Amino acid sequence: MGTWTWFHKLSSPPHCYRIAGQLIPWFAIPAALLIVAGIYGGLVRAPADYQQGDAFRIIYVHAPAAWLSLMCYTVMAVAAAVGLVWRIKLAHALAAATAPIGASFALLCLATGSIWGKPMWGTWWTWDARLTSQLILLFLYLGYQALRSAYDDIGKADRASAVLAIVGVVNVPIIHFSVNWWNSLHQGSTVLRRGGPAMPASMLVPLILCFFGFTFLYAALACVRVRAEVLRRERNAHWLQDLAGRRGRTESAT
Amino acid sequence: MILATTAPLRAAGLVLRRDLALAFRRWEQVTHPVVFFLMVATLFPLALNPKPSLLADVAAGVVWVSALLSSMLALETLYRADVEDGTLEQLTLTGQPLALLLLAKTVAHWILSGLPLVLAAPVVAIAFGADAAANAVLMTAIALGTAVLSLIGSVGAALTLGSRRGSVLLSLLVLPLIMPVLIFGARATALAMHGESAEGPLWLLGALLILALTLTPFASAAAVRISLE
Amino acid sequence: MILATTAPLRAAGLVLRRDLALAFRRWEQVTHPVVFFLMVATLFPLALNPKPSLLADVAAGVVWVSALLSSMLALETLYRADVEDGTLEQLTLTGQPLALLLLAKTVAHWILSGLPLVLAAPVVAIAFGADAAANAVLMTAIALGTAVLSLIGSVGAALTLGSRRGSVLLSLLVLPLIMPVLIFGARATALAMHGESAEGPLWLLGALLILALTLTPFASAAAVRISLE
Amino acid sequence: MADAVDAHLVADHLHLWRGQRHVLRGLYVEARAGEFIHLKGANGTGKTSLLRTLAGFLWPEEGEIRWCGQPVGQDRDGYAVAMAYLGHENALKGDLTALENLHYATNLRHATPQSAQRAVLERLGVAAQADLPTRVLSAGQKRRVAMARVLLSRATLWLLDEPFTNLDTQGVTDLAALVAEHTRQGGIALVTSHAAIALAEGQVRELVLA
Amino acid sequence: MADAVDAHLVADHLHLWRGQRHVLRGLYVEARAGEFIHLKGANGTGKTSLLRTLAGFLWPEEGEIRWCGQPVGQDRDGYAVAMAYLGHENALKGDLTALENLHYATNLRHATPQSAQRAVLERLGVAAQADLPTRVLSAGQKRRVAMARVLLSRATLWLLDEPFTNLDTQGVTDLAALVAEHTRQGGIALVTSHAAIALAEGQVRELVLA
Ligand code: HEM
Ligand SMILES: Nc1ncnc2c1ncn2[C@@H]1O[C@H](COP(=O)(O)OP(=O)(O)OP(=O)(O)O)[C@@H](O)[C@H]1O
Ligand SMILES: Nc1ncnc2c1ncn2[C@@H]1O[C@H](COP(=O)(O)OP(=O)(O)OP(=O)(O)O)[C@@H](O)[C@H]1O
Ligand SMILES: [Mg+2]
Ligand SMILES: [Mg+2]
Repeated sequence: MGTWTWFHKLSSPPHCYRIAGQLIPWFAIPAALLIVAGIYGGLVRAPADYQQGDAFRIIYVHAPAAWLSLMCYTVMAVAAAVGLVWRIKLAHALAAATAPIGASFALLCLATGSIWGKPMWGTWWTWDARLTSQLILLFLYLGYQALRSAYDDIGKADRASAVLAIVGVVNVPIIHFSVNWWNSLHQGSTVLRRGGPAMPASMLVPLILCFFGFTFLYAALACVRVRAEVLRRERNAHWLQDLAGRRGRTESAT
Repeated sequence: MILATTAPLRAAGLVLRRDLALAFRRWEQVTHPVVFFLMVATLFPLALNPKPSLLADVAAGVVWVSALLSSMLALETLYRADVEDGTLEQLTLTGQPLALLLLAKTVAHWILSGLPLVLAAPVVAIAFGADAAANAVLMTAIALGTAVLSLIGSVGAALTLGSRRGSVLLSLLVLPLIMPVLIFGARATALAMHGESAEGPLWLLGALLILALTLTPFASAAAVRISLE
Repeated sequence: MILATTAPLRAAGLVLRRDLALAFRRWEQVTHPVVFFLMVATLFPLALNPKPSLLADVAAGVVWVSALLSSMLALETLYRADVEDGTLEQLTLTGQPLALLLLAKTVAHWILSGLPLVLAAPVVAIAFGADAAANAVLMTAIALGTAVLSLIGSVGAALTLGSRRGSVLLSLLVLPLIMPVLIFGARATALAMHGESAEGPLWLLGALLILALTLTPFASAAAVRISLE
Repeated sequence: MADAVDAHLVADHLHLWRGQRHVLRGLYVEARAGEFIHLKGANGTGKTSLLRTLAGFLWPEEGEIRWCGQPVGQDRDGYAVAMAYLGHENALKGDLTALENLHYATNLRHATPQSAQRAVLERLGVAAQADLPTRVLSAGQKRRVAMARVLLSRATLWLLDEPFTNLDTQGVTDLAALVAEHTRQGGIALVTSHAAIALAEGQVRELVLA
Repeated sequence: MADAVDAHLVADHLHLWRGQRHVLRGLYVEARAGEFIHLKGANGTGKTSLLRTLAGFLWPEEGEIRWCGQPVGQDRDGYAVAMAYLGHENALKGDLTALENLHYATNLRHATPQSAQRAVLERLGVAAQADLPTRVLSAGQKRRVAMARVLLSRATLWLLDEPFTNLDTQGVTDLAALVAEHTRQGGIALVTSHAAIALAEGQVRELVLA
């Protein structure tokens, strides 16, 4: 019972708006530090690859973006499920806030992959299983957003898109394992594989730094977008008018 | 409290029979999915350079893409008419498990749009110069694949009910979700055409079907309730 | 007798603007035909054996079939909504030439469903490994081809208004009529990809467009009047 | 309504079949400028069929419709402009606001300033909903917006199929008065309605189909 | 209506928003076995919204609906079976005949012999149309067939949204009498209608939304 009151307090819109605002710097600053460190380590400190030369360095954007695009979808689906089952609006807000971020990561992965593919495979694009399934992940995100925008009522959009997100989550493992299931042109798992990463530490450490940097970046962006979502949903609510009134008064006082 | 005295399974049978009766009332339309399938399949040779070897190479792909598109096109009408005339509203008020009634509607959809393709697919494959030995596998795969599609599509169709632009939005939602069906299905067909064992992908298709059977009816029911709000 | 004081061309402009305004009221939906096009194009490589050489061979075919299907799917909504809410009835009672008003609706349909494909087609062609030099021809051909399709499709859409099963019946009517478009279009594209002159088929496509422009609006008007009975 | 003075509608011995059913059997209706005709009749007696025939959507098997002495087939566009038809459907686009709906509908016939459109919405009691997408309006509010289109059409002949459906009691009285005003100014109105139309004796002529 | 005696519906301080509009503001409605409630109110005051909330299609932001003392969420199926809802749409398949429509609709709840279905159609004055596809029926005839479904539902609680639309005068009287009979036998009816319901004093309770 005690945890429940705590839970509901946290998920109340004014509380959540405030907490999300306070969290932003705690995510944004580590994100900046980690990404800078990772990029420095990756572009300057890591040795050039014996096969690929310097071209491989794009991995420091490519792989984290790819992982994050998958993680975002999972987060979105879990949040949507929570929102649907317990009727928690905040969870829906988180799902809605995550979708465009995840879509951006998917797009970034596709773009960097293409740029990498040109020197490596001599083509911008091939129809190989992993590449195609990543493209389809982008389509899933687009479908989710299209469905949301087809509804005028936020509550309905939340619940309908939640069903879609949950049904679509089966594709995440398919994308991840596609390289193992179909022999493809794309690199097999090099980091998350049985028997440990197949990469020297000087290459691996920056990659891990970048990954956590991207994760914090996602968290910071999600906080910003959740705040915007809360504002959109609660535009008639009293606490907002109170908040705006207080701001207005302090502003006019100064 | 009085409860519905009709057993749930009997109710589902009634829904299934109603949908079939409605379809056969305009029986020419029962043939539409097949004819659409045959036509899309016909378009390709027209658009391609008709080298026989090329056609045989693309046979599996063309059969699968045409079958999925044809079955998907028919999806749009799965619930829309029922919403517009208020029948779906009444279905939710029968006191019967909604997921079961919707499953019955989906089965009707598959009988009308998937089953005919099972029979038509070998014809197209042979016309494209593919080896007839692969037909058994092709038919099994198409049967399983269209069934999964009907189930997943039923969720998509229910989700798009609340919005106006049906068919295009529906494809946007459904196509990414049925990608695995396409991959396994085409793979099974290709393997069989090359005389290899297609068991692996067929089992995977079967697994997908069981997964879809257990999950999608509930998702559809939830989506229908949302759309009626 | 008083006559309508609005000039016919102004009236057509009004209808065109209304349809565009309606589409952009839900502007994300404006992107649906393109996305559908890209998705169908994506399905093929999944279903085919992804040998690069094979893909390049089928590029022209896939682009054309996907473009026609995408544009055709959007056709279904051309008149249906207007019939259901009674707007089409009112259009026939404005005292303006009905053929002109329907042409305006068809032009709106092309702007929304054909024009975006003109821009998206080269992207798909390149992703399939086709030669970028053919792009100018491809874009011209797709522009002409989708315009003819919109015009012919408008007749088909008007003819199927009276029946319930829209999309499938519509495809059955329209597909055979647009076969020439597909043949000439794919041929022009293939010629250009092989570095040869594509002028012949392009002129033929242009001729088809002029023919369609002069005939189909009247056919559509007649079909609409019949459907309202 | 420039030359509404000699407005004159004759439906001359119409025979209409719907499927197996001979719905109109040699019906003769005549309406002169200034007449308000209330079409009555039990369910299924053919009121809707008659209005749709007069509007030109259905073609009678026999008989002829004449507008100002001329068969309507001879000048279809002229007849269309002289007529406003309100069917069971409201002909509103749910995604457009009430005002936009009026804009696109009325300007197809005659240029109509927005102020006039607002004034009519005001008069019909839906001024507050003028800028809402019509999809969110209630059933009665939609009917009122649809009626605004008829008022703005500058047509002489009004064919209204159950215009009072879904209207509240005040709405019914107001609308009846509006139609009566139209006929007093030389217009013609044919209105189906199952309820009695509450207007002074002699203002409305009843025509009962059976 | 086995245990309709203790039938009892309470809508407890409902708050419902539709878009920007606060339609129901703490509405309290109570209906006991035997009550015939006539919901009135100008256009757009929320009658349809109230009925759809009671039927379980809309979820109120606040407040609760109780059926026989229990919140309806607890036994959704039981509540659904106790209730019959007639919306603006008739829920008829145009390609099926009136009888087939009734067959598929009513047997989903309780096995109903065809003779009973014919008898109800007879009673509602559409026996002649029993074997026609409903698409060819007139507006009022369709409404009658839809009402037959309600009569055959064996439900205690009837939620009827403007059931009199398109009915002719005789039809309105007959239907009102049928609903009154249902309530006399222990049923409950909530009926929206803009027109007055012509029944003896005290048989109908009016509830006006504003
Ligand atoms: C458009 C083209 C590309 C796309 C869409 C793409 C997609 C992906 C995806 C989805 C992942 C994450 C998979 C997972 O771990 O579940 C990934 C990881 C990776 N990609 Fe790519 N990729 C592309 C091109 C390339 C190229 C050209 C290379 C280099 C030859 C490359 C090398 C890698 C590496 C090394 C990883 C990390 C592998 C691991 O440990 O999982 N990618 N890519
Ligand atoms: N195809 C058909 N086959 C048989 N009967 C038909 C067909 N089409 C219409 N009818 C019948 O024609 C009659 C005319 O219907 P109409 O809609 O004109 O009646 P109405 O007077 O407007 O009735 P209401 O008051 O109910 O609106 C109805 O009895 C209907 O059943
Ligand atoms: N999304 C929305 N935004 C703003 N207002 C809305 C929205 N949806 C509904 N409304 C308003 O809610 C009100 C309730 O409509 P409802 O259909 O319940 O009324 P009603 O009492 O049934 O009216 P009628 O007698 O006309 O049928 C209407 O005034 C309508 O304009
Ligand atoms: Mg009628
Ligand atoms: Mg209402």
